[in-house]
Amino acid sequence: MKKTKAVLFSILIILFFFNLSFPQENLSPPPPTEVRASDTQNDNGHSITITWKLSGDDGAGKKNVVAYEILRSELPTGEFVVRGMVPAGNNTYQDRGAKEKEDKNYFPPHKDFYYKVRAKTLNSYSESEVAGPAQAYGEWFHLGKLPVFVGTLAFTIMVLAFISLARKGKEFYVRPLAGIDAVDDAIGRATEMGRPILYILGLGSAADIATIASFTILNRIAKKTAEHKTKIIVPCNDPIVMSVAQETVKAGYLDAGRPDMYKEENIFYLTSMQFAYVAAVNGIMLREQTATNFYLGKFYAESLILAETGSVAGSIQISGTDEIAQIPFFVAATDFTLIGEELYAASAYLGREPLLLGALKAQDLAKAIVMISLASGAVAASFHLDFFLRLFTVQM
Amino acid sequence: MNFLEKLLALDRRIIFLFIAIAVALPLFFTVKLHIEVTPVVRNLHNALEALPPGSKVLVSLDYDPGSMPELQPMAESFFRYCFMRDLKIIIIGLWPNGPIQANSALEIILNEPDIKKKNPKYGIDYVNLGYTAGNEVVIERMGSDIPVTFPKDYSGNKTEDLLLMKGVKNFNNIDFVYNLSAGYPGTVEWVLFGVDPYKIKLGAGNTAVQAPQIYPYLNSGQLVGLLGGMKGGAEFEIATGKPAKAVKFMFSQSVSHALICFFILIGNFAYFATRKKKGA
Amino acid sequence: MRRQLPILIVFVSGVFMVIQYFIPHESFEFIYEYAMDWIIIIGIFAMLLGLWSLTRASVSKVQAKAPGWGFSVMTLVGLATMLFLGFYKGNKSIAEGTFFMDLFWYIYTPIQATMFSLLAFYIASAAYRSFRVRTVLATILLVTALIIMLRLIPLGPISGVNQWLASWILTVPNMAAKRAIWIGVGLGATATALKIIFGIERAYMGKD
Amino acid sequence: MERIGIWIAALLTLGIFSFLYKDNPFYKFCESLFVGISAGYWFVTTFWQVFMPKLADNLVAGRFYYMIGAIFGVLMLLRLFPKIGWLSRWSLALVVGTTAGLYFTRYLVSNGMIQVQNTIIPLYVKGNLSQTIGNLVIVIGTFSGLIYFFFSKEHKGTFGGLAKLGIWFLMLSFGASFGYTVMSRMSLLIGRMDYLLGTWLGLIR
Repeated sequence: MKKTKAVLFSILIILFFFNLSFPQENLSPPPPTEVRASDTQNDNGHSITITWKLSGDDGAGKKNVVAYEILRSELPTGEFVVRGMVPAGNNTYQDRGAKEKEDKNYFPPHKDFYYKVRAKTLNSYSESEVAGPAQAYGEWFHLGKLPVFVGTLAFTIMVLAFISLARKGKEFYVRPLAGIDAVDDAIGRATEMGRPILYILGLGSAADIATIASFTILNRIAKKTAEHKTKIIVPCNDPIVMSVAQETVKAGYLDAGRPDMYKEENIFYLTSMQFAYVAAVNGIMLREQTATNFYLGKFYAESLILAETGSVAGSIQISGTDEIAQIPFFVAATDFTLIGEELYAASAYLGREPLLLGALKAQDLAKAIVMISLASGAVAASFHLDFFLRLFTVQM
Repeated sequence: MNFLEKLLALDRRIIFLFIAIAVALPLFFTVKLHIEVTPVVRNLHNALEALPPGSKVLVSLDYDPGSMPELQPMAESFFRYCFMRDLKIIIIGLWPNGPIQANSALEIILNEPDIKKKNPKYGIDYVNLGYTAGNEVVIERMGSDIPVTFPKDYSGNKTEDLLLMKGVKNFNNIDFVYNLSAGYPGTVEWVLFGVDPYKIKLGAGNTAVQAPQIYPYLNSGQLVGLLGGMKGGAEFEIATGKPAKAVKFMFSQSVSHALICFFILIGNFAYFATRKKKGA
Repeated sequence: MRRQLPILIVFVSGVFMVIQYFIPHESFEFIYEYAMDWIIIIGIFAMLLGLWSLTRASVSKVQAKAPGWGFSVMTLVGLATMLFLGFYKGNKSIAEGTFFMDLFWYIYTPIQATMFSLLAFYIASAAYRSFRVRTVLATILLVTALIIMLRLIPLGPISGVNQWLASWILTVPNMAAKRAIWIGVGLGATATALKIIFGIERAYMGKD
Repeated sequence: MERIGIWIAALLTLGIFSFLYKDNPFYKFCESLFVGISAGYWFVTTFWQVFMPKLADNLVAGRFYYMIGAIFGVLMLLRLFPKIGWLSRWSLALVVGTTAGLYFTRYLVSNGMIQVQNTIIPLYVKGNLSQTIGNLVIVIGTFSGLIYFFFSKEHKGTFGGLAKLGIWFLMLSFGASFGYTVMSRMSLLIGRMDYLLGTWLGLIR
């Protein structure tokens, strides 16, 4: 069916030119009816939506309608120009344009427009009555995103509520996490061996959430290395990340009361290109004989190159990323891996700051809500009830 | 240290050596492996077979040298197929390197004896319109006007002057779109900005890493067919009856996969054997 | 000024970005587009910081005649060559066919492709080392990996069953686990974003 | 030129491969050259492809709101001067704040709501046993996986059992991804071998 439609469609294009010279009025299909033009909902204000009832020969009658053309004019009796075309069977069209005034395709808002729809067969056409006027205007709230709005509010309230509970001194329990317990041992090992610690923040930018979570962890680890008087090396692949890492490590040394031991040249930039960066880090691992390697942040294909080279050097390795595709390689090749969400939790675990632990509790509450919705939603869906599904459905 | 213990703590350089051999050696042989054509590749092939000779096929190469091993054989086999079937090829790239990759694939295909006999001509049988910046916006603009989006071809000729481009205004004049993709922008954008609004018929080849993300579009019918990784490329070559690079490379794949499986098995054998000894 | 203003900037810009998501109106769309461009522009300026750090580190290694200082010279030479070639002919310096692009094609590209291809070796050695039937978890890891890898090896009659099993694993239990990780990451990341916007997480700001 | 280029490319390829045996001067040479070339390449291309069109062209066209970005950019550079370096925090704050706000909704929607939406599926599909089983496995897997990520409760008893099931699912998924990725990694090596043996040495066609 689809195939025939496409073939007809391409023939139409060829015959289109013949059609102009041989109008055959007696063959024209019944025109589309009930044409309506109105502002497109939930948009920036540069589009009008046109709907119509299909021609009597589209899918029924002679079944020879192949497409609809949508025409626009600024006056009901003015010259109509073609704005677009849709294949037969469709009954809506969004006439869209650019929002920049200097753009050739600019669509002015708050201006009257008239539309008509033309039903086309291979060699004839018929036009609907004129619809309009309609104006395009921008909305101030996207109704399709209401579920997200509710989610945003609810989650924000949960996080703030738990944080204020924490401020009031409520203590929260969190279960032990293997990767976290290993951090202290790993730093201790480097101290015993008298070898440096390598900390890799990944390939993310300073604005990636995973990188920011990693900064907090770096801060805690820097404090511990300062206490142990162990050298920490942080090669970076983004200049802003480098700047932030310098501040973070410095703050860690301040917290430990040893600002004098901080050496800026140990937190440096190499290059922003993925594999050149990896080549250089590989070299650092083998030449500096790092005792402990941390890989925490955003990682891509390089994850396994780093982890295997580190294992050749005999380093203890602790990894963590929210990049799902790379977790398997970290799990296989490093000693401990913080999987996905555990990376975000790690900063709260290491610092034991009540405020950060509070946010962790809010995450757990949200997770419980998600799990309950999941389970009850699936049960409801088995009985063809889609209430839960609609709660989570976002229209873009 | 006895043999088993040595095996257990095998120097990884021995594994490296074996892998290198397992990949390199099969390249010297042409072995006809049995490769079954999966439905997703079969569907793509069927859709192409349904195109009458003279149909215009748009090929978008959206990758760079990093993905060459997987996608270049797909580009070559597709060009070969089009020339053999007399389908007209219009090449573009959403990645700056795409049109360059196309040229190096064409160089090889145009020198094959079967194709030489057909003697395809630039501007009549195939054109390379080059790269235009703008990612998915390029697809959107092509929907209204292809010659405006690509005013000149790769070598600087005016697009309007190319015989093949006469009468090609927008997607309505294109019979099939084939996209080779290694990420963004790529197949996802072609589906969202080409298939959905303009109802183009789309087939795609993807890197193996990328392919699982594309599967939902196959199930929903937005995508006609998909070649996933080197294996998909090999299946397409089998389907078209012209086994070439991908099929040849698949022999290396099979041998190296088998080698890794073998290593895992002997590693576990050594692990069990030494543990039993310790237990006793 | 030193501590409070940055926290305020974070709060205002963060809240704006959250709000604009819900407002389709073009006035917000314009500010959003500018903000995204500003971020890119800041990143470009920061590149100079990177070049400065790299150059300073290499130069001081050369000056101190530290071990391997000759290699630092190579880095500096590579960097200087690319910078010179990339600018000396204005915006035509990086067109196809220039010496700049030759260096890209014959030095940068092959090294990059080779570094990437090292993964073929490392994926084998990692599999050998860690896929042992030590624990239940390691066993699950091993067995699924084997099933998936065997799909590329002709096994006669078993192949059909294995193909089916491999694609079932990829589309069903694999999907379930990935969704759990995705949802967890989603909650963790949104909570972290909130902590940043409200100034609770501020280790990245450093201290005076 | 092309022949020389291929020779250089092939030798550099061997230089990187030599690292697999052990760290050596040949690798160090390739590595340090690579770092320098790549940093330069990245700077030059970003300058011509991003800086010029995004900033210079817009300023020339009189769109002065781009100056705001430039001012924050200059503030970033003040890090190089210790006394006024703290001003760079303003730029940093703008970058982090903006993207945190951006990621907040992005993660909430694509990682949270859409995934939940996709997982609310019927547990029983009439007359289709394989889909019924598939759906059941997906819901149970996602549910138990989430239990594993629960931080507030120790993994004991029934809860611990479910968490264990969750980690089994995770491991199964990791094994599958690992096995699946082998093909694309081997493809990369095949590509390099093809270059060395074919393009360079001409041993294979």
